[in-house]
Amino acid sequence: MAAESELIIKNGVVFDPINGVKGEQMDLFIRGGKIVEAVSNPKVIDAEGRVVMPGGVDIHAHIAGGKVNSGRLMRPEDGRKGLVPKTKVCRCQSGYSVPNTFATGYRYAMMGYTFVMEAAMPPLAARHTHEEIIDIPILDNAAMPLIDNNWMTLEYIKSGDIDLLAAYIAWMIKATKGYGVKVVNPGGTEAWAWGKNCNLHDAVPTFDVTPAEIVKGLAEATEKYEMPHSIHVHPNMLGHPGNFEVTKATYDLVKGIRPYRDRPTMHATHTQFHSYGGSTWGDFESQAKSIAEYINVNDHMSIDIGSIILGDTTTMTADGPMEYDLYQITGRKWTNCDVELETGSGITPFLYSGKSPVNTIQWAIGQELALLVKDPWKVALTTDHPNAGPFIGYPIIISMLMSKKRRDELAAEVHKAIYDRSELPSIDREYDLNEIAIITRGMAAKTLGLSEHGKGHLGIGADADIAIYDMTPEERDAGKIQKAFLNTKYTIKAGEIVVKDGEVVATPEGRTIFVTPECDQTLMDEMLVTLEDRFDKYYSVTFNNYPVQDHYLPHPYEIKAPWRS
Amino acid sequence: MQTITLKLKDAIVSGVAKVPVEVDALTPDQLFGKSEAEIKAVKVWWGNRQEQTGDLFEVRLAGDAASAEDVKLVFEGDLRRVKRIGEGMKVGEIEARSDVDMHCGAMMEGGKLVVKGSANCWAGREMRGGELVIEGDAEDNLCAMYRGEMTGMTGGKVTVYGNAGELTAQYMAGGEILIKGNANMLAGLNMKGGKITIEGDAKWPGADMTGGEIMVKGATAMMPSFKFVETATVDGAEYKKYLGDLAMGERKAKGTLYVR
Amino acid sequence: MEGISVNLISGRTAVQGQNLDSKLSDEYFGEVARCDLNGADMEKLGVAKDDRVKVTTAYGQVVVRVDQDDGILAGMAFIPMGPWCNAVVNGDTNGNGMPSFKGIDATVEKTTEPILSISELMRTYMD
Amino acid sequence: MAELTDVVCSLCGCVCDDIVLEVENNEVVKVKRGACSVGKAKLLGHHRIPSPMIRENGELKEVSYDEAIKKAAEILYKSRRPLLYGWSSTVCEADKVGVELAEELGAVIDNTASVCHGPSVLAIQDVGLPSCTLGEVKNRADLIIYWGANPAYAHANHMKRYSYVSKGFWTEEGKKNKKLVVVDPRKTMTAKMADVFVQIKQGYDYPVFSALRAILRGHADVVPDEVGGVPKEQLMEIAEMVKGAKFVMTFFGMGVTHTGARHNNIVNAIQFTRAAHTHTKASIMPLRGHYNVAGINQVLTWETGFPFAIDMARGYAWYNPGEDSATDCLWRGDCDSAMIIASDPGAHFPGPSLRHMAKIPVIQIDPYANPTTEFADIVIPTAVSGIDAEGSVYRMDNIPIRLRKIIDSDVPTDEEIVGRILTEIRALRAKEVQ
Repeated sequence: MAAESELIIKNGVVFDPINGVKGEQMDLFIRGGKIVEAVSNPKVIDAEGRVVMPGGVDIHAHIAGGKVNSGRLMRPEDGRKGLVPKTKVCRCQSGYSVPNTFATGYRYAMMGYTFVMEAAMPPLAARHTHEEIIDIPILDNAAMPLIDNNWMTLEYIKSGDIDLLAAYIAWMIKATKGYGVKVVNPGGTEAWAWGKNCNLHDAVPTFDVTPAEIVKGLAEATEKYEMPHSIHVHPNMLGHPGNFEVTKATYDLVKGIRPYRDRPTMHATHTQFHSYGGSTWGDFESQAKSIAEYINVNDHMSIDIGSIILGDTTTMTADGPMEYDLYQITGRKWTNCDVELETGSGITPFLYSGKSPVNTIQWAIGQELALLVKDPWKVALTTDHPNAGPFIGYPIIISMLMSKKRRDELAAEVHKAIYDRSELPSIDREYDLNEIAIITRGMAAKTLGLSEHGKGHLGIGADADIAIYDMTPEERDAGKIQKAFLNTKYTIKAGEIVVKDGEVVATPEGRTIFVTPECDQTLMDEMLVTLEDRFDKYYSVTFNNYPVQDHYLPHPYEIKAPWRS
Repeated sequence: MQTITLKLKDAIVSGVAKVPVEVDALTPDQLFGKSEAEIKAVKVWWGNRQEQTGDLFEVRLAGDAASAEDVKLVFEGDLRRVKRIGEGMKVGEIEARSDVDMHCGAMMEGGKLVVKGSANCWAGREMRGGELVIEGDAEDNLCAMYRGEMTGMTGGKVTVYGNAGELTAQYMAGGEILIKGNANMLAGLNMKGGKITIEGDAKWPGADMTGGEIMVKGATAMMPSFKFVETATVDGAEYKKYLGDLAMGERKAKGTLYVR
Repeated sequence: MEGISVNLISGRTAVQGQNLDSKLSDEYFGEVARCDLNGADMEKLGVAKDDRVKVTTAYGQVVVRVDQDDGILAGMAFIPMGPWCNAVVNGDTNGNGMPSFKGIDATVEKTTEPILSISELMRTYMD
Repeated sequence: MAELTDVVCSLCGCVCDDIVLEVENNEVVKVKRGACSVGKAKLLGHHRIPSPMIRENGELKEVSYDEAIKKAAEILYKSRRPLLYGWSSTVCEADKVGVELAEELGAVIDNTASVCHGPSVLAIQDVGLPSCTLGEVKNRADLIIYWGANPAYAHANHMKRYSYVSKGFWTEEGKKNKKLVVVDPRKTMTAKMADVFVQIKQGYDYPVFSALRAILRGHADVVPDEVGGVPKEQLMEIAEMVKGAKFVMTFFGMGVTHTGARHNNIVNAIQFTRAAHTHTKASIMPLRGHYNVAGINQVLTWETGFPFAIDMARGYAWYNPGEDSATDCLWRGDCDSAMIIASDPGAHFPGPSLRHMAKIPVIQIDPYANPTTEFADIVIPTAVSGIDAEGSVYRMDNIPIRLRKIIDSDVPTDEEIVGRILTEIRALRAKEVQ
């Protein structure tokens, strides 16, 4: 759109939690892609009392990169589920749990989302992640490099050189044009390169450090900078019965560490997979209550729920051993890719069935977490797309969180284990639209440190990313709520109408947001001596061919993270 | 009983390039109740353009039908580049009076489909029900799954009077297949249910099978990973009964293979 | 002239690779318009290195020079991947997308016919 | 005289990126380090097509780029089933425009994988691919298996950089503490280096893999004394080597994809790897041929959902190798024009398929004259990616590397040429709509 073109949205009922606006009828003024105080000669949209929210912000999804594409390549049977012909505006679409890049942009925009964080970028293949992000229309994106199983990290943790670790983190985030520090099964993924795994206090083979030491060290190194986001952690033992104790022990590791600003020191992701009780699949039960209580009494943590969508999906994670375990259970196709000196990944299809007691309890846990954590500013709505289910399932979860009636109806359809091995049926809480706006926008924008950069709110100067849902605030019918959140009346991205009446009408290119941690040069030079040696001896690409070239960020947005004085 | 005759015009296949016509829009259930003019107006794909059925086929109607069950489609002319004949058909009858191209009877759910000649690859792909008769040969991937799927044919009855190509009934889960001739490489690959009878010879039948039954009446080139169980007599004839495929591990090797 | 029946396979070679972008060169011609046979089979045919042989399959025939490679068993023939080998390969892929470039039933016989150049060979597809 | 370092080789799937060469007055004069004989030949350059050409009564006549591009657009625009084939010896930036062109035309788009490792992709779609990056092999692997592959010739740097001969963290002594197994019907250069050479009967890879799986899963008892020309003792020996190794790496080539059960050979090779994984760490990887055949598979997959052999006729991707792969379209005679880019079907397709290519209009986009040129009605020369053009390519292990531009040139790139054809076609469509 022309930089200065103007827009006014009249008569919307606005939910903008970051600015404390809880369903007020008010007008929004837009110029040059930003929210402004007034406009002179605008195009007018009459929202006619409909619900208006900032563009959705997804804190954790797997939408771009080698792992996602291996999932697509491995599953033509998923690809053919989502075939949509090209239109005058849109490219061709495919896929359900692993949609192609175009469908990913369109379908998020149709739900009113305008920012998505790619949750796991293998540094060596970072270029691939960025090449796919270029091909995701409409959305702004960022990606978090995996830095927790890297040999350099393990060596510095072992030697206790947190400053040098911080220098390595800075180099890695810059080299990958990344956003923050992603941690996935710390130590366990390196162990998986030998077909093994690690629990929180096991020693990593050869490197002789424990996952616990890795998490603590990475948190300390990260907080050396004014990083917008804390370390983003997928704890050890994902998906194992009884893992909730490991999960809480992991949370405890960063308790003492002081974040540079008012934000958590750890974001723990897809917590549903880490809230399991029992000791086997036989006595498997929900421990969501225990995890929620921890979050309620501690302020150094934030979580996203990773809620299950019943049905078939494609699981994918850098947690190689976990995917192998899953494939051992199902016997279905299994892809693995261990990445030299850094990380790994596994992919296998999975069917979450309401007939299975285990799947049913997993399904309940995600909702329990959202309902039992009292402060919505501590919890984000995710499905760990596509691991617990595809992102297009978000509206189903929203409708359940907002309607006890809907939950009871669905509970009656799934395995009865939900009544004796989860809390869900006994929870009466219903989310209101303000809370929904928090867990789908406000919380993610604040926790990622993006609200200062215009995301997740509608204050003056914010990005004009806006969702207008085809419902009034009074709507109570779960089915209608679900429908409204699946296809917006309007989605506006940077002031441009991209979705109208549930159809994509424009496909502007989004921006790639990246962080530049600013590290002292002498410290950096000392680290580089070791790093260049590792490249010479052990990497299969050269030091100079490794970093992501600027070419791969056609619309860059840089956030500087100075060293903390 | 209503008979709808669709004769492919010679001009369509007389060019240098034989661009396939795809007739998945032409099944008894979809054409039932339509007038001749309406049928001629039904859009079918010919390469990257949609054309009217009447522009590609000579259309004749005879008789009336009370329901789609009473509708019989007859395809005539040179059908070697006509794909998806009877794809997804639910009821009624289709007769194809020539060799036919790929995906004939794919995802068929019911009714009867008779091919008077040979069928190209993927005949009866992911078939769920109904009856498919191929009076000539069936080429490769007969009654197989779609790429990446782990379930192929789940129901229905298939008879091939000639030979079958490679990978017959991959991932078969149900239904019955009778091959009166030979079956090329890897018939019943990944089979988990249903029954395949091969009256001629077979090469490496039942590889990676975890269920279902294959009977070969001719000569068999065996896989090296099957376990001999016993000599059994089936309708008067003696067979060696094998269990497999042990390459899948003991727990999964629940397929039965009868060979001479 | 008596021929022998062989199992024909094809594959890459170093010199073939070096000339991927210069297939019209003499070096490529010399490398790829070639059939390797086991010494025993060469004796049977009464051919020596660089004699010409005609390779015939159900799908076509081609004349190439012969060379000895005892790394392949008697009863097999190897022609480097390229236009000459493809002159005798089946186009059918059995619904797989991949023609059988290896394991083709062929007969090899001594011949005095000339080896076609690339453009001569390609012309044979045009009439 | 300038020395360039970290130059990336654009020949085979190894994509060696540590090449040092000398450039003098805009020409590569010397390859000092890093490249194998095959890569060196490419970097030193070959004779290029000097000008665009259009065939008039049998003869190719030089024309302008505008004229050639206009004519190419007209041919493709009026086609009912145009085939857009190749895309492997160019960069992903060009491939992306190619996908857009296929969408605009409702064309069939396929790449050289369909006659190379297409069967490997089909196999991955059946059972997945337990694999790793090449550096993992370099640092950890102590048992290397080359099955139906001859890297000594086809990927000359492969063993040195990544596998049997390379030195890494747990393999500082190179091949000293490693074992090499080679399976091939021919005793190749690679086979001569092997600790164990298995001279398998051509076309019998499938049952041999099944026998190995049965042994690894504890059912040696049912395996006959000889399978596919391989004595049972040798199969038992290999199974023991697998069980005893810390990290088993299997590389396979076209000796497996071109033969017998084709893609099911690969399914079984992967099943063998899965069985090995129950005893130790095991990975497997196809030895990809062209330097960016993996890249076009990646681009097609993230843009359309499917890796190759795609028919865009209905405005979305219908994926079916064997139906919409290039060799089949030509052999069946069902495509009515062909645009060949960055590949050479004239040299690498079976004769029966070429007979149809001779009958239809053919557009060739390539830096070099080759057998395909003999069929071409329009020839459009382009820059050589990795020499006078830069861009993304994906190594055989799907690691993305950016090719460098090492000499200046005014020859348009593949991306520019395909983009200009797309623009022409959109103009033709706009005209028709009016």
